[in-house]
Amino acid sequence: MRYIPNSAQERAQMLREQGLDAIDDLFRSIPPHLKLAEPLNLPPALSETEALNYFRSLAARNAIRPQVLSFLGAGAYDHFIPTITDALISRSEFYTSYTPYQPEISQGTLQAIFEFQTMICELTGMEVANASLYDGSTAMAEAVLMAERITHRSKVLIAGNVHPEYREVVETYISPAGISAETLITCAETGTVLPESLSSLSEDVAAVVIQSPNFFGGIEDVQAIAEEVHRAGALLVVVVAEAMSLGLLRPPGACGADIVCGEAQSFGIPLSFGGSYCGFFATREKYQRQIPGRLVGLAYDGQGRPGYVLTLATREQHIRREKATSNICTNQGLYALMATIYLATMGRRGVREAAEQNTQKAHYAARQIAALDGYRLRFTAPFFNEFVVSCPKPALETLDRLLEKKIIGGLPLARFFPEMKQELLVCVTETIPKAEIDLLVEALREIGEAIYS
Amino acid sequence: MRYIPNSAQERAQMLREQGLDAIDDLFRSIPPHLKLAEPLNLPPALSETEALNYFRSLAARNAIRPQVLSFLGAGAYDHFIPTITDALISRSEFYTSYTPYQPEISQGTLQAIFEFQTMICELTGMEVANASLYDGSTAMAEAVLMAERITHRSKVLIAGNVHPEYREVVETYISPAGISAETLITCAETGTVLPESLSSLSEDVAAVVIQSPNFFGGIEDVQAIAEEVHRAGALLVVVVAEAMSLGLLRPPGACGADIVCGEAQSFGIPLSFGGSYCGFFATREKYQRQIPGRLVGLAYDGQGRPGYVLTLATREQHIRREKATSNICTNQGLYALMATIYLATMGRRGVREAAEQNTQKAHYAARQIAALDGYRLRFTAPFFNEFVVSCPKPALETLDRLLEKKIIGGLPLARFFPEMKQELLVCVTETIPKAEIDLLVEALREIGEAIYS
Amino acid sequence: MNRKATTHVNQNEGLIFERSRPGRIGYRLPALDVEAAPIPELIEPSLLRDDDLAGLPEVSEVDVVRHFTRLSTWNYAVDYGMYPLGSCTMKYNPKLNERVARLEGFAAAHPYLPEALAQGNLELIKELEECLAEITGLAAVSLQPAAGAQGELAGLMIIRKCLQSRGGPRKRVLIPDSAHGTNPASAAICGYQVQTIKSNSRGAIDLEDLRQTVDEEVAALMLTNPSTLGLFEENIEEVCRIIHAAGSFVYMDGANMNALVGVARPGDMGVDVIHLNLHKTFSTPHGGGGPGAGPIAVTAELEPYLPFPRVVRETGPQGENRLRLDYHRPQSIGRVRAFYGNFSVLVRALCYILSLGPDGLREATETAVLNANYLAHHLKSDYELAYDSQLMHEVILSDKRQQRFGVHTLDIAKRLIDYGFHPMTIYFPLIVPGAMMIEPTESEGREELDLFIEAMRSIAREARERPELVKNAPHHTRIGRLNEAEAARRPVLRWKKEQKQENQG
Amino acid sequence: MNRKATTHVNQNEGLIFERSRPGRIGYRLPALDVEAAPIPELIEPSLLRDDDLAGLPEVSEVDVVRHFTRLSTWNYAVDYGMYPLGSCTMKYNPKLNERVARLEGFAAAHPYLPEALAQGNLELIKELEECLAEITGLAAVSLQPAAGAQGELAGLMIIRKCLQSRGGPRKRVLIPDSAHGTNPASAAICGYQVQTIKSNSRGAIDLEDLRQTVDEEVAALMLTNPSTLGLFEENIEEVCRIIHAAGSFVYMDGANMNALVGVARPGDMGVDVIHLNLHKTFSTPHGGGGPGAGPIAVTAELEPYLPFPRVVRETGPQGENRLRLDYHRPQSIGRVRAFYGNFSVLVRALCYILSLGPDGLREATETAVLNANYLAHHLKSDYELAYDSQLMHEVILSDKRQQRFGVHTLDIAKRLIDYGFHPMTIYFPLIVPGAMMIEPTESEGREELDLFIEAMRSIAREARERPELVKNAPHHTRIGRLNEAEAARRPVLRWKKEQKQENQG
Ligand SMILES: Cc1ncc(COP(=O)(O)O)c(C=O)c1O
Ligand SMILES: Cc1ncc(COP(=O)(O)O)c(C=O)c1O
Repeated sequence: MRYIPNSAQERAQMLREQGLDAIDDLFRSIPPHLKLAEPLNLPPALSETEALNYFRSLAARNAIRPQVLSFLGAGAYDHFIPTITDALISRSEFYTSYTPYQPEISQGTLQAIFEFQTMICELTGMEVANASLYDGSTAMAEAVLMAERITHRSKVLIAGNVHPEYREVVETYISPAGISAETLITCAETGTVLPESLSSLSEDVAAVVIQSPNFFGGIEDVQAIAEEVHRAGALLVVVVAEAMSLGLLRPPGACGADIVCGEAQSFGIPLSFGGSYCGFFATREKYQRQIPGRLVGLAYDGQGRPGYVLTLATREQHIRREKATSNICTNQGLYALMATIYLATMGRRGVREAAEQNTQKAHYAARQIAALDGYRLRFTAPFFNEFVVSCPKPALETLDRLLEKKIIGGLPLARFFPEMKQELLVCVTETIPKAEIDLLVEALREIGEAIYS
Repeated sequence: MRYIPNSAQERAQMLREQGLDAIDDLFRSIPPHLKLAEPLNLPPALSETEALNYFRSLAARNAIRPQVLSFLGAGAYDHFIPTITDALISRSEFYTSYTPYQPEISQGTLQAIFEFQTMICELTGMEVANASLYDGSTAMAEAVLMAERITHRSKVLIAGNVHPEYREVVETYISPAGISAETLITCAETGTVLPESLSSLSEDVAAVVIQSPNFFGGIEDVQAIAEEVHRAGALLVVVVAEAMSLGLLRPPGACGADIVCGEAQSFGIPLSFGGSYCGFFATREKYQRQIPGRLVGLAYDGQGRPGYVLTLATREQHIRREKATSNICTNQGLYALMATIYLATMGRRGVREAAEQNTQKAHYAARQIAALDGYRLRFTAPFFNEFVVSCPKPALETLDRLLEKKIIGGLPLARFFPEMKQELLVCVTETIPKAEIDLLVEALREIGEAIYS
Repeated sequence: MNRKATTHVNQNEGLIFERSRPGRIGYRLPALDVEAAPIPELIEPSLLRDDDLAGLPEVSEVDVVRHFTRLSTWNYAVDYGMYPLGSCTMKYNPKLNERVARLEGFAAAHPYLPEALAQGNLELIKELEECLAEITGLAAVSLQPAAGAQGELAGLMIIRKCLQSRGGPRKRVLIPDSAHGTNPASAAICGYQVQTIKSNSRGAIDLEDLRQTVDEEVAALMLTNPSTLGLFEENIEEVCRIIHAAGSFVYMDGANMNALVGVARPGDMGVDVIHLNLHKTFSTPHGGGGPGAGPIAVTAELEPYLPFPRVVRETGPQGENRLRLDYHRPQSIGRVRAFYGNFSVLVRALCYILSLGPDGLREATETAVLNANYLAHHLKSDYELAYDSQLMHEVILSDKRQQRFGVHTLDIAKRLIDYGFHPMTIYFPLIVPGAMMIEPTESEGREELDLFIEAMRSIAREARERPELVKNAPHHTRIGRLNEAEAARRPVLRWKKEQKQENQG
Repeated sequence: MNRKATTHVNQNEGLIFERSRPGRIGYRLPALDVEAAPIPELIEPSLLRDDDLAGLPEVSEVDVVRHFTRLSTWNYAVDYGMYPLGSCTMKYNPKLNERVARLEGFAAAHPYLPEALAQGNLELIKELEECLAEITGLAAVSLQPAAGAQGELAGLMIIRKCLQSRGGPRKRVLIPDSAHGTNPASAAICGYQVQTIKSNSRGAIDLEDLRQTVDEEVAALMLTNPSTLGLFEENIEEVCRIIHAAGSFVYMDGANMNALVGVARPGDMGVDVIHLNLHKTFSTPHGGGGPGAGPIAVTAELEPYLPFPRVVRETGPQGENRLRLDYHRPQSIGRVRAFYGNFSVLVRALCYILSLGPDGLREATETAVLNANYLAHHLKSDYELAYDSQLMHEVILSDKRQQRFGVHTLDIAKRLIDYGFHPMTIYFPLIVPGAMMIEPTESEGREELDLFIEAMRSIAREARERPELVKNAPHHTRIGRLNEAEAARRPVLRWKKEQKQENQG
């Protein structure tokens, strides 16, 4: 096999040197009857050409642009990705190396993570950030667990407009830990959390978890919410599923959030059907020893030369075992690097410009759609690049009609909110030209008119 | 502009330091009226996304598999290319470096070229090979010029079955040099050079140039030809346009060739519409100081550590100027590296297996086609992976009909040989599955029958 | 300098923030093509950031390329040479997998594509599940877990959920003292007390001891097989019998499956749940710390508890085969992450499995085990073997013989760097004092193994003759040993404008 | 070690042939799917090779990846830092160009595709020709030449052919003593005697001298502008007038066009033929020695002589715009290579031009010239400036002041390596003794330029204070200065089984 250097001859020779005659002698500690009598029942090996053709045929069975136009968002966003991102993460030194346990020959990875931590702090307005977590949903779960460790309280309040899949993940994580989650009802009109609704928080609440922009695209009044939450001695966890919004919106850290976590996919990471992505996690310095996951810090060698190392390891499973702040080990290193490269390339002005284009295009689309007979914006809160449209026809039907025109109009909210039969979650990023927005609007108009005519 | 680090501010600052106030001051040596008054009349700058989309749209206007099946060869061959080839030449250290003038920081490139030279020697059966030339056609031209330098004779005989475009290039190169080229008539039946035809070579012939496999795919009897040529004191130049054949055929060097040159495109280099490719050039050690182009040799440093350097530079233009063996400077370095990686990856067994598959598939196709009513093989000589088919209908018409079935049936020879109206040059490489060959055969049958019915 | 490596000039590079200069630009977006309204009219100013993102750098594309290319040259990599981290299975990452994972149809597919428009991805997921079920000998597989540790957590939750349905989740999880830290950590998150069980002198589970310890409060035994000592648990069947007899489950940490694939199957041994590390056994790149993927395979009994959604095959109205996502899984533990897993990793793993086929997979396993035994055979004369039993895919040595010269495992590891190798895993497993855990994998050819042996022997000699040389290693890297203790005492976890990271020498 | 660079561990690696082991395999082809006949029945055995290709290596894919990855780490690269080779224009090679050139539609297109099925490629060629015509201010462009030198040859052949049609090819070509070696070499191949003309004290062409030299046997003047001295030929118009008056032509070597693009056009100056180096001015990678591309641009008068085939626009039967290849060019010099040129290079160059646009191209030129002047400004205090005139894109220094310490240009160049830079071009142009030709290009930011200045100054100091340090440089590379003289005396140009390249120390 071409991935195995030693030839059959060499292997035989190496066996002989050890005084063995058959490979099987090496497996003598496995009870004979447990050994496979015949080969695994898998397809025979494919040549490189055959494998490539097979995967091409699979890939061809997924619809992507230009075959379809898509207005899907809802936690996974189609943003511009600079070509250099892939060129740089394709350096063997980055993608074929392990977690940087040996700093003297891992400074490339370590320094890049240190830069990632810094950028996340800058974007979120927090003081410390870790090296990454699996994704936005698990980052939120880790935030809840950390809040419990800090407050020793066992209840969390999660806004009803947080990404439904994120909430499902938290449910899974906390149930064994004996933490209970309650849903914080949001305003039917604005679609956002009303600070007032938090005025009488009970004393056993460890944390209130909100998402901004929320699942419906609406921007929360984090500042006001933070005040209420802190009054009750609870922590405020702000989740950011669309990190691009940080380029434009007031950083949660500046609004009083105690933990800001979320998904960095928007920063140069391909959609790839939902993964791999990159969870980020930031908090206050005073909580740094409670942070889950890897942390990289500055260090010096004997001659006073600066370098970087994995640090505060006493939080981690390999040292603390069952007392660790988390069980995470392998995280999303290479994807944190992608995000770092993206943020460096776009930089101060690029992230801002991209964020503004998202807002402008989404609002243009919203204006056009809202102007159509029978369509309206479901919520009134200000939004970033996503908004909910109430359609004259059931959303599913509307989407089917759009699909006939090779347009994926958005996400039918009934999927998560059965009562929202008519509602469609529409996302417009900077990658969608005006012409495509106009196609969507025109198609919706036709579908709408079909009813009244 | 993102490719220019210094910002406008920095540039202004740097100007000031030099006591200048305007960029224009730097161009004061250009007469004012020669300076462009307004910007170049070119399209405004494209963003990365726009550029990518534009080139995608251009690329989409070329027909490649799977849109069409192709049996084109004739000097450019579709062979399997291992994925690692592109991964490795994409290392910045290889593709963003210059010709290795400074050996201490260019050993990677130098050692790879040394390996390339060795592999070319092994494949051709020669003693020395250079670091590459532009392509097969210019390699052939350089061979003719070298033969003239060595023999001081001014006539070359070029077989009529050498790639027509190669012959055109030689004509261009030699006319100013006062070398005259004559065409060596080949056998109408075998399509090859008859050794007898060389029995009475005149004394003023510097070299006889043959191609094997020749343009019609036929394999020449190099050995017998070499004897005749040497008897007249001329040199034998053997051109190899389909280098894959070297995996199976007797190396020209072992048959007495004095210069073996050709095109290495078959070794891992994409078709890319005819370039960039990689010319190779090999000869006898006694002629090494007459070789055109770069040569890499072994050297040692003060501590006796081995390394590689560009050597025998006294042959080259930068030292010898008008007396140089060639004017070549930049050659095809990265593509020689591609070929080296390909040959290392396929190795002894892979090159052999690929070459055999070409022969087997081409002969299978030839058998099937020859068995069809009205079709026959034009020439009787043994062939490698290309052969000439005489069609019952004019080749151009046949090709048009095939194209309706999304098949590019081969090259119409009338393009270069007006008398060969019915002839089609068909190439079958290892990349063509049996099913596709059968499609071609079936389509030809239908077209053929259409006549008789 | 030595046969494996020497030193060469290497570029310095500061932090990207230090490269930043006002006005530099690294990108170009298409011009905005819709009529723009002033942002404050779209979103209240109070909700907008007012720091102008000053904290992000301003650099050109050239700056970014130079910066990260230079950084990369400071790393060691599998593509450089042997990377013998024990238990990490640092095998070759095929370039074909990288190419395939980048196909637009995969990379640009949105997770919420209508199922009919994502059949290729669903097929890929289902096919990989089926391959892994066959490889592990278990009934069903979920690809959702993002890494091994999350696989452990999901697996334990499944056990917990099942036990609950039988009356109660129980209290304890048994974990051998040789286990990886994620095992106890995962058990704790899953709400279990961890009871450590001692390995016997042969590094195996003591059956008697196990019988004593197991009771009806034990939810599961978490077993790594082969263990982190590189040993196959010879009594695996009896162990499973004992555990099952008590109504509890056997969870197998499959991080070391590179020693078993194609040779033996955990399912056949009695294991109930196992996680696999695709970024180990199945060649997907470690990426300097992820992403990985930690699929779990379970018995038929536990299948209903797997995370949702599940990809299921069905026949459509026209009798065509198609796949869909099944969200209606009443007994499921729920989700462990959003969407369907680290899909881009899954693509690579399937490409690996299909490229090797049954024979290739077995050949890889056999060669990995052969290479490890080859190392043990040639190193035991100079280093203390932790256990002199039949080894599988890795060998554990200790610094016992070197200690008397004041040379410790850490020193030996650092000195290996000067010899052009990445060090082995050190001080793990915890039960072996000064452990050096070496896993060559099948990706190492004989010469590389011989160079490693030569280096280790040479270091053993140096330890005797020039201990200081070893204790102060590495000597050939761009920086020396970093003071990690100090770094943890006063952590600096981010760059700040004020504080320039200056040479303190 | 110094601000720019230090040393770091670096892998050794022998020749690929030394890695070879019988039985190792690095590839897998699909199984042969046609009925196979014994090869000797298809081709006479006498025509088949009988050495079983023993000379090619047998290695695994892992071996190949490790081998070439290690080799790569021994190279310096533009992506590492400043690469100040004068006259080589080592600018940043945009990754976008690399990506675009790899699009299947380009990479997999056969050169003999029916024209109707290759419209994208023909359009690309035509569009690049039009861009370059606009940039040079000339009437027509051919993209066929594979590199600058071939452009020179093609250009001279065109002049020769045109002169022939006017009665005779003439005998001599005038070439300034500062010209690149390819100029005289190309002229010689084109059948001309080379007459060298002296540059005057200001590095320019002496008009009087030129008037004397020009006669009706002079076919052309080959002029590099800006010259290899980095100076713009101020009397360019008068020079052209003198040449034209004698009925001969002005050939311009456009290798230094990075100093003019968007600022001034050779066509407007009176130039008749020019070649461009796309691998210099237009950012296509040098690839460690190619491929390049050397398009030529000519006046309307010379257009008929351009190499064939020509891509021409036409309107099809349905009035649609389309392109075709025109082979019927009776006056053409013929072909200079097979097919249509280094197409994969052309794709990159067009992507570069379209990405920069008119403003970006001018900005690049201005910045390149600014950077060169910035270097000259800061280096002239320590090094002798060859000419103190207004510089364009590069600066030429000499070792005049260092010689008295026994330190020469070669030593300074080698010492630069220790400082983390690739050396400049040395000992060229020939008319400047101990020339150091430095071209920073627009791709260098100010800090990198400052580091270079710092390094050069530090070397000047070392030359005075510790000359031996400089004379024995480099000290920080994996090997020291190699004995090139000895290598040329007994050339070893290939590996042989017998001869292992052993350390001779
Ligand atoms: C034995 C063992 N178990 C579990 C893990 C955890 O796997 P992951 O890092 O993918 O979370 C590892 C990896 O380090 C391991 O070696
Ligand atoms: C001034 C000058 N002319 C001509 C050439 C030759 O160009 P090429 O190397 O592309 O053949 C060069 C390149 O080195 C050059 O610098």
